[in-house]
Amino acid sequence: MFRKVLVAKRGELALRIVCACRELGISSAVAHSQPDAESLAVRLADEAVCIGPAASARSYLSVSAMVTAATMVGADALHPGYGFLSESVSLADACRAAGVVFIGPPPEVLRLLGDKARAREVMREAGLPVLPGTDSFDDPTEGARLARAVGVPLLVKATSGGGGRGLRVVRSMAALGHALETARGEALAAFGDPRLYLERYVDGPRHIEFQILADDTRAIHLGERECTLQRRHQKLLEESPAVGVSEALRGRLGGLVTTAALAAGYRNAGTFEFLVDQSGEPFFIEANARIQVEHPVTEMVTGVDLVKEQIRLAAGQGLSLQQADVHCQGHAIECRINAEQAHTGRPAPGMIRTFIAPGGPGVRVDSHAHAGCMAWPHYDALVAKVIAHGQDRAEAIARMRRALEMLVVEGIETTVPLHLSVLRDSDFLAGRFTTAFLERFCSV
Amino acid sequence: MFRKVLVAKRGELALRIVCACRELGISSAVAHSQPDAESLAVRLADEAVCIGPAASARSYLSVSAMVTAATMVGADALHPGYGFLSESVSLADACRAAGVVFIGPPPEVLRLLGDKARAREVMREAGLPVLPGTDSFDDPTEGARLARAVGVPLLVKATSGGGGRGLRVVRSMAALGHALETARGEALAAFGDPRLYLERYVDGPRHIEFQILADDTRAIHLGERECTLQRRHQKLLEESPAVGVSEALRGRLGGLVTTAALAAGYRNAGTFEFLVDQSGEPFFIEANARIQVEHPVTEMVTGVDLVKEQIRLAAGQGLSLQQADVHCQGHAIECRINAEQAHTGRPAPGMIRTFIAPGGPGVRVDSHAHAGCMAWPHYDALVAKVIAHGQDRAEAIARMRRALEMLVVEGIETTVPLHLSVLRDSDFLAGRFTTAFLERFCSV
Amino acid sequence: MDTDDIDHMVALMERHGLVELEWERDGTRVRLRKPEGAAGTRARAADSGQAQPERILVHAPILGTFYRATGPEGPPCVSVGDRVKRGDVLCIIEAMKLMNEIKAEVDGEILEVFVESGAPVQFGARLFAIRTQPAA
Amino acid sequence: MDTDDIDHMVALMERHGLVELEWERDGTRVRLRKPEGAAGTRARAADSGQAQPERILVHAPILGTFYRATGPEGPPCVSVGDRVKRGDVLCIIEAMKLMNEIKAEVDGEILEVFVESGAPVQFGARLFAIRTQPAA
Repeated sequence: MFRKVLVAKRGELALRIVCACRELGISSAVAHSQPDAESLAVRLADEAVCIGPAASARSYLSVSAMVTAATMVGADALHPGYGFLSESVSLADACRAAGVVFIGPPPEVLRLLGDKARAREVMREAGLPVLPGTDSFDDPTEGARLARAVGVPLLVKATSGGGGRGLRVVRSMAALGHALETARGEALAAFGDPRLYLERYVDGPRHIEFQILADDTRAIHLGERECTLQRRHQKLLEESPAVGVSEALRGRLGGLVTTAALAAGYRNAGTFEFLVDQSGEPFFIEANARIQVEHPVTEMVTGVDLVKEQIRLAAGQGLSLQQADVHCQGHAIECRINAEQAHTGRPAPGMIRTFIAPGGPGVRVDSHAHAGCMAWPHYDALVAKVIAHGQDRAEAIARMRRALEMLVVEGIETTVPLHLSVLRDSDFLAGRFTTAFLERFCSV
Repeated sequence: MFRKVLVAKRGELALRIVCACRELGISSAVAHSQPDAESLAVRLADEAVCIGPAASARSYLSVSAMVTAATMVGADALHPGYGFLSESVSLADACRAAGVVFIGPPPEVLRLLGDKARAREVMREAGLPVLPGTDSFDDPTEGARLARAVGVPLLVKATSGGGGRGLRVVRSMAALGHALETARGEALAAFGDPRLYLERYVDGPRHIEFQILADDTRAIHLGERECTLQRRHQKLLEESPAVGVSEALRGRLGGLVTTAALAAGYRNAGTFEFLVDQSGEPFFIEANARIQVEHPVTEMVTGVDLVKEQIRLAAGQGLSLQQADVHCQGHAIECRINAEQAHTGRPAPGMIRTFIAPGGPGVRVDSHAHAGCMAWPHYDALVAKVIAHGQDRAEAIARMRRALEMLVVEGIETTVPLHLSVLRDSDFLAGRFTTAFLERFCSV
Repeated sequence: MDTDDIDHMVALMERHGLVELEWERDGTRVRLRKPEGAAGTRARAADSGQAQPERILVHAPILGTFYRATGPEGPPCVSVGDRVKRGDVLCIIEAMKLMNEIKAEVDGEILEVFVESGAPVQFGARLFAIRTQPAA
Repeated sequence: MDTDDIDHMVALMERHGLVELEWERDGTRVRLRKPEGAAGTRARAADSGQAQPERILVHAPILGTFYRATGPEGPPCVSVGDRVKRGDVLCIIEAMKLMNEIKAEVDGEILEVFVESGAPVQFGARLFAIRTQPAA
């Protein structure tokens, strides 16, 4: 097992990784930017190292800074969290060169999955249902040509994309040119890679994803998560199990994703995302080679500690459980509490004057917030993740409602009022929603 | 179902009851003393009513104030929590007279179980193994006479006792007189009832207790809790399942307690306490007719919300589950975080400057504490309950350790350092301990 | 403005030997001045003359239902303008069918009655304002 | 109202031998006065005169390993007492085998070197103190 892990991540997930390290008896060192020097993760980790200024490009997105920090503190492994460099081939390569274990899949897999268009092709060959689409292209003119075969409505997506950036829905060929141009600019700015690809657009879909774990010889899945509730392609509320997934569909897709993962040489934890169209047909869209923000809902229903599993797998230990050991108990929901105006989504950074997390049965709060801390404007708006588990969906919803009603955050605006509206909505309660659902609660 | 519940309790359990009410769609009104006017329970409940000054005798221990408060706010039920009036026959009687449902067993059962000596007799008749002992007596001279039949070592216990008050170990007949006098004084002061009884003293025992739930026709048990780690008869760390209880013993005792509970006309939630001697023989000592401080460990392993069950049962709904539905998953541990000097147990009330609760998988924190709140000297020292759940005892311990290491409490001293010492002790890790175990960590 | 603040400022003046202190914030302005000769001597403003009448509040010593009269048909025990003596019954608070007489603890005149008869009162609720009438 | 502020102001008055101090900011106004006779007891001469050389700190602009020389065998780029000009190389910070030259941003004299050659430095660590030499 590792002796020391560099935590190459900030916020609630940095704390989450520190938790896992401590439970495994591993020392943790948090790499942090200057404004994060006072953060809870820095305070509670065994060690901390300041790697750069507020700007992510010179701190959390700097491969050189991360690898130097890992070497400097004598870490034998690095956990990249999600976002930032979590799926960076350069970081995985640099770690390998420096003799530091990158806690995630090998660089080859990151390279494959990072090219969303190629990944889709590989997964199609491995037996997953995929949407009609194109290869990657750099030149918008080439994109316009390829678009004719796909037809509208279509989706313009960034080859190295994620988090909704570089993503455009195109409903008429007339709008295609502008969409290609803006998506290209966004992709270049966000990922340093201007390449795009096109995909058939599914109207009114649900968004589900399967959690997998893989060692050198086996892959298992831990059921799916429903991530349909999104605002501008940012997930806001996730649950497990998904409302619309039958036991039969779960078994079929679970089997397909584990087979595909093995075929692609996948290792460690990962997520396979699907759109489910209105007839219930699932289509693979992408695989995420990292721990996800919403991993706690899977932890709550399965009892499996995904971050500890990631570390164990990276250390060369085989999977600690078989597919038959995975039992999903009850229902879990996660609400992302962002420093945002609830109904517009406008960022609302500032000083958190009061932060009192709810307790009681079936409630988990993953957060780096506390009274007197800052929600910085430099980084994403996530302040806390509240996760509620119940014996069934109704209990989980009731529990989440009371947890949010009893969460005290003062000093900044948050998404709590939006979540409470959703949790009382009759369509949500009945499980009737698509990715467009949140629009009715949001004004821009 | 009830419309409104009066919460006749303060601190973390008041919040816990508010949680349960909200999940059931019931309005909650917290009855509070003057210094508790700013408490979190008051802030987060639907309503609050100030019932008296700091002194418990005129607030939390006043039957008249509680029933008046219930009537005043229009509550149709009252939850007494633990401690204070939770097992008060007068309160249960007064509630009945006022048409308010007392959430707990009927007054007749409280009366029976409140008389510890009589309860022991009834339970012996119902088939439970009990220790040799005496009936209640008021007169110390009578006590001295009865003691001869029991022999030393023996235990002097308060008939209406609880929480270690009015309790004395007597190892020689010469010490008996003094022990009877002081126990009598303490019992009178603490419970308004000077009566005592005697019981054979078991050297180096373990302390376990079974959680039961009963409706009008059925009783089930939810496994046991290990409560052996005590300081001056105050539990500090509890776990479930108990280390020394085999599946066979669990089945046998579980069957016996449910039979005995039905025989005694027990209703609602309750706890049957046993001493297990060094040969593994269990002896019933008393039944507690209330929710216990340590109920969360049972909730963590069974997934059953005990406080919601209490409310449902009191509302006349039958048990929501069968014995066969109860599955204990993994292992849970609770550490009581008290405002005390860790190794002496001396109370350390004061202002809590910082309070940051740990999150992450398998950790629950039930607390009314927050930055800027007071740990009052008027009431018990409990500031927070940290509960950790893992797939086995080793994971639960590792998780508890990291949870306590990542709990930030500033401004007051707490029992955290004591717990961390225990959680690293090789005898504790091996499950080798008796009720005397904590002595080695404590200095007075 | 809070009396404590003034006490506090005077203590500061004494500590530092000031003869004048002026302080203003959020529309509040305070100016304190001591006689020049008084600096550092800890001189205190002498009480001028005798004790003044004081407005005191009577709070509910228990929670329950407030009644202004001792019986259902009776007149109020006290009304605004009434003179009361220490020990006079001011009102009744009923809790669990027990009628608790609430008595005056000072001599004085009833200035205000804050609660309607028949209304529930929490512990500590304001019931009456009394202007004290010192025996002197 | 903050006691510390007043204490602080009185200390200022004493240091400078003031008998009166008035201070106003953001709607807060404070005025303090001492008896006339108290002046001068602790008065100190105020410095006056021209712009002074300034002590500035050079911080690590990246994290990595600090080297005082540009090559393994070379002499230190700078030592205490050396005069440097803006743009002179002060040291090297190595990160991932890249040698980053850290240059002076002012003219001045090296007062202090805080880090041993070969030691790791975090982002923002203090490397040097320089006394500026204004062109004037």
